Formats: sequence, structure tokens, C-alpha cells
Amino acid sequence: MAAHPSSAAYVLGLADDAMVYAQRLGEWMTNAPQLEEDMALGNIALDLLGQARALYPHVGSLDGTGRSEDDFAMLRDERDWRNVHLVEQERGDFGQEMARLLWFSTYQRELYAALLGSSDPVLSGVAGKALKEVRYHGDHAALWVVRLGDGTEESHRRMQAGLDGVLPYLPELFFDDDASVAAAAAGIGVRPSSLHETVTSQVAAVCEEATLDLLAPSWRARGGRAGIHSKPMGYLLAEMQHIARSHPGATW
Amino acid sequence: MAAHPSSAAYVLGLADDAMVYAQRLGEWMTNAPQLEEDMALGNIALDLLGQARALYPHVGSLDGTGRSEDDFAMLRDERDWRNVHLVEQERGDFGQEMARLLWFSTYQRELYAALLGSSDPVLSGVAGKALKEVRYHGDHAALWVVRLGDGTEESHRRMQAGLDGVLPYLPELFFDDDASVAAAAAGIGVRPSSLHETVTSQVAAVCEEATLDLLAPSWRARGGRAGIHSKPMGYLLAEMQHIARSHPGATW
Amino acid sequence: EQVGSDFDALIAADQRIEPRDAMPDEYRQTLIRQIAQHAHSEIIGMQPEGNWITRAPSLRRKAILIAKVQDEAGHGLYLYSAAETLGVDRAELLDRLHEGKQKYSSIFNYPTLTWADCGAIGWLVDGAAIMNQVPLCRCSYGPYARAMIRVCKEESFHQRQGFEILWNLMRGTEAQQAMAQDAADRWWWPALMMFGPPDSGEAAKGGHTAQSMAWGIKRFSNDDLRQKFVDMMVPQAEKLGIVLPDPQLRWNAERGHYDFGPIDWDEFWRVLRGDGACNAERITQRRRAHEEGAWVREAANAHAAKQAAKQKESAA
Amino acid sequence: EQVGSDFDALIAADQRIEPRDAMPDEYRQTLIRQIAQHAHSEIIGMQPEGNWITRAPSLRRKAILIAKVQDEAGHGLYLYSAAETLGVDRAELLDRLHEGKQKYSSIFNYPTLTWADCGAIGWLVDGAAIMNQVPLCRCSYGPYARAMIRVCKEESFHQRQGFEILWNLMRGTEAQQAMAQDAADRWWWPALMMFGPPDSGEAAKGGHTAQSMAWGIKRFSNDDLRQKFVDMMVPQAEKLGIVLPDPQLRWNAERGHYDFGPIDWDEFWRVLRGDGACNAERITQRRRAHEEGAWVREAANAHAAKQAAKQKESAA
Repeated sequence: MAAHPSSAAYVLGLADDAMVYAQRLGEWMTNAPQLEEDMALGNIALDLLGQARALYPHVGSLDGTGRSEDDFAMLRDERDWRNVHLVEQERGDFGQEMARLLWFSTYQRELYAALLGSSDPVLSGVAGKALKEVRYHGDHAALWVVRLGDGTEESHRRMQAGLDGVLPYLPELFFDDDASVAAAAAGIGVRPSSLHETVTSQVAAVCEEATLDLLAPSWRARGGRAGIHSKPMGYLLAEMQHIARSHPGATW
Repeated sequence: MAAHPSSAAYVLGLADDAMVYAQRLGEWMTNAPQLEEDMALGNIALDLLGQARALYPHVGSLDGTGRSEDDFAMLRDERDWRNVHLVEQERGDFGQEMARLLWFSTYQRELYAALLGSSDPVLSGVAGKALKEVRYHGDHAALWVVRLGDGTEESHRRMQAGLDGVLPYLPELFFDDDASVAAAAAGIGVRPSSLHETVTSQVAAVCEEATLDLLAPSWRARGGRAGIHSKPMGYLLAEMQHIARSHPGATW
Repeated sequence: EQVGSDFDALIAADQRIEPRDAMPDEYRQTLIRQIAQHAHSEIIGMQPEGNWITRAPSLRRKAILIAKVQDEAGHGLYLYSAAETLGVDRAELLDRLHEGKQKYSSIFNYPTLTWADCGAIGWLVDGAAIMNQVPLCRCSYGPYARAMIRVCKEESFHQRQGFEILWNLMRGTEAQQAMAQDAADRWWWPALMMFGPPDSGEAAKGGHTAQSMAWGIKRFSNDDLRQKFVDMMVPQAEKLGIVLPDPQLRWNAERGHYDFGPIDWDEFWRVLRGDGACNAERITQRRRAHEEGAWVREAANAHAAKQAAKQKESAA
Repeated sequence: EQVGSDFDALIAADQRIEPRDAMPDEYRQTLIRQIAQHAHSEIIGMQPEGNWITRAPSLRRKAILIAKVQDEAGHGLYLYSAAETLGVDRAELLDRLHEGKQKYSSIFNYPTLTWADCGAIGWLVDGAAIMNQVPLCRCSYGPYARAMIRVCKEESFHQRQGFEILWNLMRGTEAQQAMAQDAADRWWWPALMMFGPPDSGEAAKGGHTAQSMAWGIKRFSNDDLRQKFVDMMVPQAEKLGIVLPDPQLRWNAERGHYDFGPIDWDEFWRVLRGDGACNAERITQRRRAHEEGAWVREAANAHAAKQAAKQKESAA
């Protein structure tokens, strides 16, 4: 396939979002509030990891470098990662995680639904498979947001704090960077801003049922799609890449 | 210099203790209870780092590999590190840190005092310089252990917990592994067990003044001198080595 | 009495005891203890490998590892459910684990120092677990036997994955080969200890073996299982190119088995007593996760109660 | 009145005002605000680089970095002490920082993304700081002026270290060169903003400049300092082999200065308002360290009180 650098940048953003969030969710295993959640969060991590693994080789083909999934995940420096800040933030409490998961999986649901019509057959194929997965992720998160929002006094307070905590990271998710604008123009991708209204109204409906408020953020994160990351990202990569980096050229 | 592998192993243990503890203490900068402590803990970290940097090239000469300080610090896998578990444990609260620092610097004070008589001129030289430093470290720790032990109710409780928390890691500090037995026999080093009584009585005196109890541990850590480390070590190395590992062959 | 003789008849006929059946209290208590310990082992056993999820050296390995740790959580769930059929609930069993009143397999008190340890755990630890567990698929207590059938199927999959990790390392760089050999060196003896103390001799401890055998809970003695394990693993080690760390290991044509060197039972008892590398760490992490999750579990209960109340109201 | 005229006479004679001297309240308040903001900048400024202490790529760099961050803590201490001579204590100033009532230099709300950023901070940020601070060594308030003399000496050392980091990177691998150039690209414009809004034009904000000049606190205008900085840095960038990210940057022989492109003052005001990459992170970390340390500071006070009481008792 001929090199399509601008589509490559777009798809890389999707892949990196999935990869980094899979890494964060993997941290929950052995740390969840009950065994069922160790399993559920592991399952979601696995799905996201699968999405990233399906997308990375495609990026390597689009950008003409032929890089493998591990070239992307294990041997790339922080400045070359294109994920949003939302997914790289440190693991918080379970309420914070459910807030992040609700937003991210609702976003992914609308994204993949739109990508079913992508002119890139690999992308539409990945979207078709992933759509079923992210529906489940969103339902799972919504279930917990409602339970925690409308549970005890403490859980309400914590769940509200969790929702408030992700607010600054949302504008970036719906920001039209150059790569997504080009990808949308080429019929390959969609403008993130086009998903904003639907996603927000779906999250708002869950929040209403959960007796929670959806506020406006006092600042907003920027730059993930341009490789400008927040503090936790460097540490995440150090941990994720250390063994692979320590054995150059090895296969596993 | 001809290769002396058994002295090399002994000196490497000393260097790795200093290096890993310097790394942990460095984490306090910007996290200390007051500015004076950011400075003091930074200072102690610098001293320990200096000790490690003086010792590593000597190890590289003793073992005949000619490895540099950065070869040792940045490019060595976990199984090849020879430090005790005490220094690799995660940063706890300030009381835990003062407990660790009190024990470790009292140990180092007796160690370096004994090493003044080492037949290895590099080692006795390092000991001479370091002795002044670790005296200050020990005094600083003792000051805080007394303040916290004999301060408020909360600080007494926390400081006691801090002291209790390091207990399982002390036997390893005074354990005669093969390398130290050989080094002592050769007049190069000292048996760690020979320091046990003096160190313990000095710490006990501080604890008494601090109205704190020195208890017996319910289990004990083992294996650091054989490269068998505890969970935090792998993460510490991932963070410490990531940039260096990401740029093979680069100089900085 | 009637209850005893029905039970005895079922046991004698090698039939399954089911939750509705009457059973001697000692049988029930023995099973609760054993199943709980087994369940605890599954969930504590998530930690040594869980520790490597964020650091797995390739995405394929990361995916396999997440799935494996997930399976272990699933095994824990089956087993707690099996224990619950005996009239004790999961929350109570977890409390006993957290308070140190019930044990988990001592093997998980050894640390996972390198990536190769994920291979060694799969190959040796899961291998030994299967050897212990296959006979339990015919255990006299129905729910336990059925849980074990599911568990064993997945465990043998894990064992193959562990073998494959080591296989790749042994065909990799020098450092990778050394890593694999080192892992085998550290895990071999602890794996042999997983079958428990010897049946006879100084280190033997009068356990519940005879009674468990009579009740159809246990089917083979510790030493028999250990020997079967050694006989199975030696050829696999040869295939891998790994040297097992026992100079006395050799084929004994007369016995038709491999002879092997003496096990350090002092170490076994020491680690069992709580003085192992990771005992404190494992239980601390378990407790912390449980405590940090308390508000979530409480909220789920409170929400369910609210929903139930609403339904009742709207039905009225 | 007498007080005012003594003060005016000292100022007119370009003499130092000392803590014991009478001074107008506005002068005092202006100084408190400025010295506090300066002190806060030093301690918040520890974070962007402190972040790299555990990850510095060589031991030599790690040692230099620890020493530098330590110096910044030291600068914070001198400056809080200088502020205390004006009748306000450090704890109170820290509270104002933590509550967002006093500011710190906006430059520290930019993230340090790579190791090269430690170089760029030293070279550009410390470079700009020196340019701002050297005139303060002649500030009319004695304790502030003396603190600045110590600070400036160390800062110029830091600036050379930053230059050296970049120098080595620019002579390193391709990846290292790219890292250095990228850092300069990101830090150049924020460094120019460190001199504050322009003296005139749309983006100018009526500040305290005129009064501060009259009082001998400020000696040069923002734009003058900015121009001096650009003139100093361009040749240094050329020496490094770094291309500064401004296509309009060129020597103007007529003016005897470098011309440079327009600064994005919208970004400046946005970050100052709190909507920068790291505003929330910096203040959160500061607050957390302060809160986590509260029990330690309380204990130190309690212990000191006990000791004082004992001494009094034994003296009685």
C-alpha cells in the first residue's frame, strides 16, 4: 500500500488511545473492589489491547515504515505518542475509573459506529468488531456510575468527584486536530467534534439516572495528539517498555 | 589491576546500597514536609550518589570488566543488583523514611569507620570521605526520630509504625554473605555481622530518647546480595534506566 | 444413624455427594477448608504474574498474560461458589484469608523477579497444580469436582503457555536463555514442595491424608504425585534445554522413575509459617484492594436495596 | 511627614532601605507581593525538573540535577526570609500560594516532556530569569537585593549547565539532536513571555511598572529586558546549532538589535488565568506535599515546646 502519512497519524491516535488505556486498566487486576471487577476490567483491557494490535500494523503500512505492533508500543519515545491525556492519567479510585470509562467507551462507541462507513477497509473492519466490545464497556461503566451515584452518601460524593476529575480531559477527545480533519475529508475518519453532542447527551442521561451533575471544567488539557503529554505518561512508558528496551532485538 | 571478583562483589554491594538509596531519597525533592527537608534529603541523596560513583569504576576495575558508573547504574538488569531490600522499598511517609535513614546511616557510619583500615586503598579513601557525610546523615535522622517520637500523639504513633516497618529488612543488612566473608578474610572488607551490636545499640539509644520501642520482626527479607529483590526494585529500575536504555550508545 | 449410612453408601459406591445430601460435619469442614484454601490460592496467585502485566515485553505476551490472570480470578469465583454450596459465604472466607486464619498455597510467597518467571510459573507451578488437581475432578463432592474440571482444562492451557514462554527464551539471546535457566533454578524446588510434606519420615506431618482418602477427597499421596510430576517434567526440561537444579536427578530403570535429591523442608515450613519473601506483601496487597473497594461494594448493596424497595412500591 | 521624607531621601540617593527603616505601606506591600511571587516561583520551579531526578540519563547528570533543584529550594528559603523582614511569615505566604491568592511564574506551567527540557530550562528559563534578576541586585530594598546577589550567582551557573546539556545533545545521536531542537522549539516563546506583557500597545496591561521604577524596585522595562535577552540568546543558539523557532528573527543593523516575531499574548493570559498544561498539577503537588507534611511540622513544634518547658523547669 502506498504511504498515507495523514491517515497514518489519524489511525495512530486511535491505536494509542486504546493501547494506553489498556495499560492503565491492566493495573486494576489484583486491585479491583471485587473479583468480578478484576475480570471485567481485565476483559476491557484485553479488548482495547486487541484494537491497538489490529491498528498498529495498519499504521505501519499507511506510513510506509512497516513497523510492527511492538515497534509502536515498546520502542517509541513519549513525544511520538498520539493518545489523549484522558487515558494516560494515573489510576485513581474506582469511581474515577468508571467516570473515565463511561466517557471513553461512549466516545469509542460513537466513533466506531461512524467508522463502519470508513473508506479504509481495515478501519471499518476493526470498527465492526470493536463496536460490540465497546457497547459492553459503556454499559458496564454506566451500570457502575448509576450504582455509585445512587448508592451511599460516600459513593455519591466519590462518584461526583470522579466525574469532576475527568472534565478537563474531555475537550481534547472532541478536538479536531489536523490529522482527523484530513482523515474526515478523505472519507477515512470522522471529525471528533462531530461526536461531541451525541456522546455528551448519552453520558448526561447516565448522570441524570445516577443523580450526578455534569459540570464545566476550569481548565482543559491539550496536546496529546501532537505528542505533548502530561506527567504520568513518561512513567507509564518507562514501566511498559523497560524489559523490551533492555533486550534490544530480542523476540519473546 | 588484576581481577578480584570476590572483592568486586563485596564493593558492588556497598555501591548498590548507596545508589538505590540515593534514588529513593531523590524522590523526596518537591515532596518533603518543609523546604529545609527538600534540601537536606537532596543533600543526603547527593552524598550517597557520590559514594556510588566513587565505587562503581573501582568495581569495574576489580572485576576486570572496566565498566563505567553508568554501565552499572543504567544498563544492569535487576538480577545483577546487589543491594539490600531496605533501600529499595518504596518511599513511605516521613516517619518511615527517618526510620530507614537512622538505621542505614548508623550502619554506614560503623561500616565506613571499619573500612578506614581496609587494605584496598580506594575503599579506605572512599570510607574516609564518606564517614563525615554519613555522620551528618545519622545525626539528621536521629534528630527527627526524637522529634517525631516525642512530639505529638500522631507523630509518636507514625514514628513507631515507621520503625516497626523497617524491622524485617535489618537482618539482611548484618548478614554475612560469601562476598563479605571473603572480603573480610582478605582484609578488604568487614563482616556485616560484626557491626550489628554497635549499630543496634546506637539506634536503641536514639529510640529511648524518642520514647519509642525497638521490637523484633515477624519475618525477614533475604536475598538482595544474591540479586533476589523485592517487588519495588523492578519498577525503580524501569524508571531510573528508561531514558538511558531508550538511547543505546548515547552520551549525555 | 440414617444420615451417616446414606453418606457412607454414596462414598462406598464412588458416587458424588451433592449439597442437598446429608454429610458428616467433619467432611463438610474439611471440604470448606480445602476449597477455600484452593480459592485463596487462585486469587493470591494472580499477584506474582499480575505484577508483570504492565511490563510484559511484547503485546502478544501482554494479552496472553492478562487473559491468564483473568482466568485465575475466574477459578477463584468457581471455587468460592463451590464452597458456598457448603453453607459459608465468600465474604466470610475472604475475611478469614485477610485475617491469616486460612492459608493459600505457599508457592505464591516466592517473588517473580524476571519475565522468565511468568514462564516458569506456567510451566512448573501450573504443571504441579494440574498434577494435584486432576484427581480432584473425581472428588466425592460434586460441586468441587465440577469446578475442578473447568479449572483443569484452563490450567493445562496455561501450562503450555508457560512452556512456550520458556521455549522462546531458550531460543533467544544469551541474556534471555540465562533468564529462563535462572527462573527454572529458582522455581523447581518450590514447585516440588507444592505437593506437601512427604508421606513418611522425619518431615512428614500427620495431616488429614488418610481421612481425605477414605472420603474420596484425596486420591493419591503427596509423594506419589510428586514423583509423577518429576517424571513428567524431566523430559520437558530436556526439550527446553533447561538444566534442572538437582545434581541427583537421574533415571532409575529399576523403579521406572526419576530419582531426585532431598527437598529442603525447613524452607518449606519457614515460608508456610509466614517468613517467606512475599507473605507480607501478598496479604497486604489483598487487604488493601479489599479495603479500598469496601465503599464500592457497600454502594452496590445500597443501590440494589433502593431498587428493590422501588419495585416493591410500584408493585403495591 | 518625617517618615516619608527619610524614605524619599534614601530612594533619591539610591541608598538601600533596610527593615528597620520606615517605609510607605504601598512600598512594603509591593515588595511583599513581588518577593513572595519570586519565592513561590523558586519552589514551584523545583517541580518541572524535579520530575527528572529519578530518570536522568547518567549519574553525572543526576548529581547536577539534584544539586540544581536543591539550589532552587535554597533560593526559595532566602527569598521567604527576605519577605519575612517585611513582617509576613513563610507559613502565611505558603498558604496564599496554596489558596491561589498569590502567583508564581507562569513559565512553570509548561511541561517537561523530555530530558532535553532540563537543558532548555537551564539555558532559556534560567537565562531569562537572570536577565530579570540582575537588576534586582541593585533593588532599593536591602534584604531583597542581597538575596538576589546570591541567587544570581547560582543561576548563572545553572544557565551554563543547561547550555552544556543541550551542547552535548546537539553533538549526540540524531534522536538526541531532535530532542534538543524540540525542547528549544517549545520553550523559546514561553521564555520570551517571562518578561511580562509589552510596555505599550494592545497587550500592555497597566501594571505597577512606573511606581516600581520610581521606588528603585524595577530598573528596566519589560520590553528592554526582553530585547536584551533575545540579543544574548541568538548567538548562543547559533553556537549550539539550534534553530530558534521564529522565522522573523534577524539582525537589525540600524537598531543594533535582533528583530523578532510577535508573541502570542493570548496564550500568555490564558496560562496566567490557570488554563495551562500544568497549573493544576503544580499546585496540587505543592498542596499535597504541604498537607502530608503537616503532622511532621506540628510534631517539630510540639517537641520544641516540650524541650523549652523542660529547660525552664530545670532552670527554675
